[in-house]
Amino acid sequence: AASGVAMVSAKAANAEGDPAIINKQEWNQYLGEGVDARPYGMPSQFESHVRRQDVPWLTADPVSSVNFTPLHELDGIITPNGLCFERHHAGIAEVDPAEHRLMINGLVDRPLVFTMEDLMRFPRENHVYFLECAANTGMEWAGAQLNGCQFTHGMIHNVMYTGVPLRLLLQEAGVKTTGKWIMPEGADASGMTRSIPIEKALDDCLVAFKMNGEALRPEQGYPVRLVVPGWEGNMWIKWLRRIEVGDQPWHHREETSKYTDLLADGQARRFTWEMDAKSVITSPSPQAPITQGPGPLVITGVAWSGRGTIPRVDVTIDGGITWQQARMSGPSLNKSMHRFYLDVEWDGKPMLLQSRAHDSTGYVQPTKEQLRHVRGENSIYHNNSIQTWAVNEKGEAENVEIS
Amino acid sequence: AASGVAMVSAKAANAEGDPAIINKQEWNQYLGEGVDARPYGMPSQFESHVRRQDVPWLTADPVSSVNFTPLHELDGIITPNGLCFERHHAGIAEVDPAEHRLMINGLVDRPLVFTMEDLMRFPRENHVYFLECAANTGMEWAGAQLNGCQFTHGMIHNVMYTGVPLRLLLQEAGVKTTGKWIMPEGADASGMTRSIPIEKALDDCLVAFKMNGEALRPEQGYPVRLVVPGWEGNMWIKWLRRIEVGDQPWHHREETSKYTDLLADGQARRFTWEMDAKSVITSPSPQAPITQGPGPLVITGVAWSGRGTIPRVDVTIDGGITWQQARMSGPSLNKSMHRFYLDVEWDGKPMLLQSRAHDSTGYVQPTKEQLRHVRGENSIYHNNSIQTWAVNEKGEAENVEIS
Amino acid sequence: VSGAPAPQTAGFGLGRDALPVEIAAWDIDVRPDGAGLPAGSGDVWTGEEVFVEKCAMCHGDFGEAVGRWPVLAGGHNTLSDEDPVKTIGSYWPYLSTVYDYINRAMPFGMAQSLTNDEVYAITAYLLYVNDLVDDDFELSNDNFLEVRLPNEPNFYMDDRATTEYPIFAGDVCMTDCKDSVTITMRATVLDVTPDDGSEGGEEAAEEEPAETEEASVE
Amino acid sequence: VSGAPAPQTAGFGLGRDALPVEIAAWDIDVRPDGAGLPAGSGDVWTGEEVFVEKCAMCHGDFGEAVGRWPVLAGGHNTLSDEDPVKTIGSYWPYLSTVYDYINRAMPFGMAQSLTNDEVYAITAYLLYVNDLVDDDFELSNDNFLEVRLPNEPNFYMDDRATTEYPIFAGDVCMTDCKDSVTITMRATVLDVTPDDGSEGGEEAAEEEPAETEEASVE
Ligand code: HEC
Ligand code: HEC
Ligand SMILES: [Ca+2]
Ligand SMILES: [Ca+2]
Ligand SMILES: [Ca+2]
Ligand SMILES: [Ca+2]
Ligand SMILES: [Ca+2]
Ligand SMILES: [Ca+2]
Ligand SMILES: [Co+2]
Ligand SMILES: [Co+2]
Repeated sequence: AASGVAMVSAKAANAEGDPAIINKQEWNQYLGEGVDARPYGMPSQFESHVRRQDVPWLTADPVSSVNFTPLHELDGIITPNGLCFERHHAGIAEVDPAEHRLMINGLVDRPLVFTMEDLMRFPRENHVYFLECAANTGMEWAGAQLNGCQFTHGMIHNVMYTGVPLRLLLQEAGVKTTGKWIMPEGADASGMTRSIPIEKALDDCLVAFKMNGEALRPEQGYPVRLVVPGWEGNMWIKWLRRIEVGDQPWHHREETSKYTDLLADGQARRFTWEMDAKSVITSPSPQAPITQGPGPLVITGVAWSGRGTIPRVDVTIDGGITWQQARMSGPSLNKSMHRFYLDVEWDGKPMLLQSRAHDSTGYVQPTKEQLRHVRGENSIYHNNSIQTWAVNEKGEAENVEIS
Repeated sequence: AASGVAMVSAKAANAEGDPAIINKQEWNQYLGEGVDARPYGMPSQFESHVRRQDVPWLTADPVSSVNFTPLHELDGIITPNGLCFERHHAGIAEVDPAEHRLMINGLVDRPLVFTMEDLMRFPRENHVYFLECAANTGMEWAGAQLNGCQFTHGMIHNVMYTGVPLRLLLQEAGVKTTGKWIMPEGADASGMTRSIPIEKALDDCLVAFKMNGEALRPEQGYPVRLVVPGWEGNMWIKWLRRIEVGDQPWHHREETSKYTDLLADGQARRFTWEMDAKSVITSPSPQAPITQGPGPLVITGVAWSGRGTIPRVDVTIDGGITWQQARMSGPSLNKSMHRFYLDVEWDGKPMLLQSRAHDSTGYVQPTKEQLRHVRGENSIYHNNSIQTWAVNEKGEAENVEIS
Repeated sequence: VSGAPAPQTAGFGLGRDALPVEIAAWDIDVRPDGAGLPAGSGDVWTGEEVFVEKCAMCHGDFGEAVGRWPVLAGGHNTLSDEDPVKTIGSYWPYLSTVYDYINRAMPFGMAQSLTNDEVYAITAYLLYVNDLVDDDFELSNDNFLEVRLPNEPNFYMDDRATTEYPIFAGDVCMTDCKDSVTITMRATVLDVTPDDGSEGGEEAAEEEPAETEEASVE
Repeated sequence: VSGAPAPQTAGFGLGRDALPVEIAAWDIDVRPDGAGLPAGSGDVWTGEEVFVEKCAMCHGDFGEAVGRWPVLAGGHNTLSDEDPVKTIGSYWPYLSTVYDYINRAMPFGMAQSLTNDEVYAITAYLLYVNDLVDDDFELSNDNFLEVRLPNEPNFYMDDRATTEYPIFAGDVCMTDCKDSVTITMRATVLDVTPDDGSEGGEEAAEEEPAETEEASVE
């Protein structure tokens, strides 16, 4: 092991010793900023590369576009608010909470208007849920394309929400027996709308005003958004200003032109709400290569399912010839991200890395091959297939497809 | 209920309707900023009052001082990184991770030096833990003093950490059988040190590099800090650069001059590491008055114990004549904050609010009276007594003591 | 000093009644069955005029799109092609969605600025450029339900529970699962990933990414 | 292509051996039993000279403190008073802590800039201003263990498990727990809370808060 130590150490010491130890650093001797300097703190200057990033060629304009969570730089299961990916259709609405209202109308006994203060007087709940855009990994249907899990899988975040069960607000207005659907609507300039069946609305949806403890961020719908656990992100209406109750769905633009799944035969699935079990290795990955050479290596990633928890993730380093069960770490919560690890000793040879999630319903994440067999290559949304990274001898990783 | 509705509504509509609804807002029509504008996001401009705040008269200089988490503005159990209270003894060390080393020396088979890259190759774990300063609520020993739970109870935060079990690092160096204590040391200009018994070091301590998913913040010890679950915050050495293993404790400044508990008879307890069960109502509270008048009211707060979970919190609104069991909400994790709620119908009369935590060992949070009876009024640290807020007819709350 | 448990069944008495004038201000949604359609009308020629003035700079005079802005016309019979073109004419199932969306969200940057008659006229014009009506067509709340879009029958309810879940379940192979593995496609060949320098992508755009539809990020 | 489960017992082979010169650079801690004390010495008069030059602007010429900076001397027999003064002389149990702390953390703003002899001399001076040695005293690694601080016997191990936990446990009262309640103290009377305007506290400082010891925020 003694020679191994020398090999794997990032910086071997010479006889005079490591200057980082022998020489005093500024921060060992001199005072830093005080407790009055940073009323709201930000990451270290040495972490400025950890940021949301957009892909300019994807859309005509950054104002109706998406950026991506830097999954390859994160660990655990919580996404910090500043790094939660953004997807908006008319830019970030900067809503003044004093001027914000939530209306409930349609098939209710009494149409109501709530202020933010009114909402804060209902009983609240706290839950950690992932939000994944249905288009996450959508650019990969036709083939391996974007080289980094931030881009292939970064339309997801995982947050603890505080909010009022939607059920309580609907009960307050009194849903008529004919009320079978709701249509939440946003206050931004896209006036975002979706149709949601009343069963889901009365089950686990939240009208949330806090994320990870503090107020929602403007990018995420401040002052109030809908939380639709396990269902595609577009339904989680941001800047929520109205909920209409109706007897039929609305078939609005985001559930017809968009967010319908075009199959190979030209037919299309609609109302594909649930997000199936999925996982991805976040490190090593194209943006997080192995820099330290052979020896101990932490393979890690995230897994989630819109239909429950993730009791198990399998990892292969040889492209699927052999699989090992990964170690799950951190709380296992319903419809939340899960973190997995596989601690290996890397021999320095090329690897083909994949992860495969099992959810609590018994569903197993499919291969791209399996999914394309059912859906073809034009489906855009709901690509939850197994991702492959090819790692070379230098530790560099690439997004590939394999046989 | 119809008249009640009119009474409790924040803004009753006049016949022409609420201008916030009738008139279009800017954000309903015009585009906001795009996905390229905010690589790292910040809270809404309307939330600028939610910030860490220091108490200038407490210390000679803000560089060795403390600021406080705005508990009254937070919900759920996660403290966002930008709002985690700060306590440092020589200011915020801005450590370059490339120049940072962790040394293990003393009673070990092989003294070792790790780079950050080395640490990232050990198996990792994820856990949510509260960190409370032993001095939290310390200014309240002699009597009700600071008017706001941010100041009375804000030396606490609750974060999901990712890190390497300290046990693995110590095993790597090989602790000699004579090794009974460790002394972690910080790289900042205070060279912070504490003595920790080897049993705790080998149990649940973590050498953590991530908080709430992203890199530690400089204020919290970037690039690496010690996590000492359930034990007083000062022991969670930030900017961790060295761990010495020894056969005896060091009795350094922060475990003699400070963080010892002076009792009424002039004797003092030392090594009072564990943080006992505690709770506080965060709203209503002096900084979070009731603004909406009588009617439904959410009473909420947080509770925690360094010795387990919090299965139960009781709340009184009449100063302890009658208690009700609060509703716990959110994951219940070992040595983590817990969130509780009591949803009441406020009649507009004055209230005396208190909360009382029970932990999983059967310990019940004591009154100030009970605690002073054992410890006197000079104990400074470890004041985990029941807090009282007096709420008047206008909904204003004040920090008081009661008979 | 008193307080009773909050009522859980009878409601909390929170919020206030929404006034009819307030509901009218916000309740603009339209459904396939015509629910929500306001009174009004507009013809193809008026629609063209408004469209050329307020929409064409992005969507093109005939809905063919400028640059990467959305295409609104054409694409018939491309849905099972390698690169389907999904437009109002080729893909959308219901005309009501056209009315509703333009009325709530367009023009981009000046939402909810059109009159009802303008929206009817633009909708008529978009039917026309999609070869679904003649140039003398006038659309109104009266004849709205008579217009059906051709692709309506090709949508069906999510059927993953029967078509996929039984396949994607069950025991998994853990060892000796394949004889060999080959790499069949590499992302770096395309080279469309933004640089770490953040401004990347220009070069990428030239490289013709495999999937450039705007829809791919919805 | 291969990879075995990581070894959990034999160690990971990570990190590298620390060199003696590196350990020497960082291993500066001192313990009550003298472990870690470097060779060196310094007398009271030298200590005064250094102290006045490098420390007195904050701690006062005789450790009495300037403004709100820490007091280093005095406070004898105040530990059971209403406002105890905790100093090296009145409270600290071990002299080694004085050496260790000054050596690692003082002067504030220029840590680890003192020579070993300077630290011995300052420590001797601080013993002197605390009336624990005469003015001709010289402290060195040889006689260090002979000096004991007076308050050492008054520290004992945390005993909450026996003195508190049995009391703070058991059944709790839920109804009719008291006959009446009175407010006995109000924070607003003191008025020492910073304003929401954030710069508050000046006014507060004048108000003499009940607990202004620097220690109160440690
Ligand atoms: C400045 C550019 C711009 C202008 C002007 C504009 N649009 Fe658009 N349009 C867009 C963008 C961008 C989208 C996609 C929005 C999104 O989904 O985020 C869009 C989407 C649409 C769609 C839906 C396309 C689909 O396939 O789902 C329709 C229909 C439409 N616009 C009609 C109009 C009409 C009618 C007008 C004028 C009254 C108009 N647009 C003016 C940029 C523009
Ligand atoms: C610029 C102001 C300043 C100067 C100069 C300074 N100190 Fe300090 N001293 C402090 C502060 C502030 C603290 C408390 C630090 C903390 O705990 O955060 C302190 C703490 C101490 C303590 C511990 C007090 C206690 O009760 O725990 C000792 C001993 C001490 N200083 C000695 C010295 C000596 C010796 C020097 C000179 C070599 C010196 N100081 C120079 C500001 C200063
Ligand atoms: Ca409607
Ligand atoms: Ca044209
Ligand atoms: Ca395609
Ligand atoms: Ca030592
Ligand atoms: Ca003086
Ligand atoms: Ca006192
Ligand atoms: Co879908
Ligand atoms: Co203690």
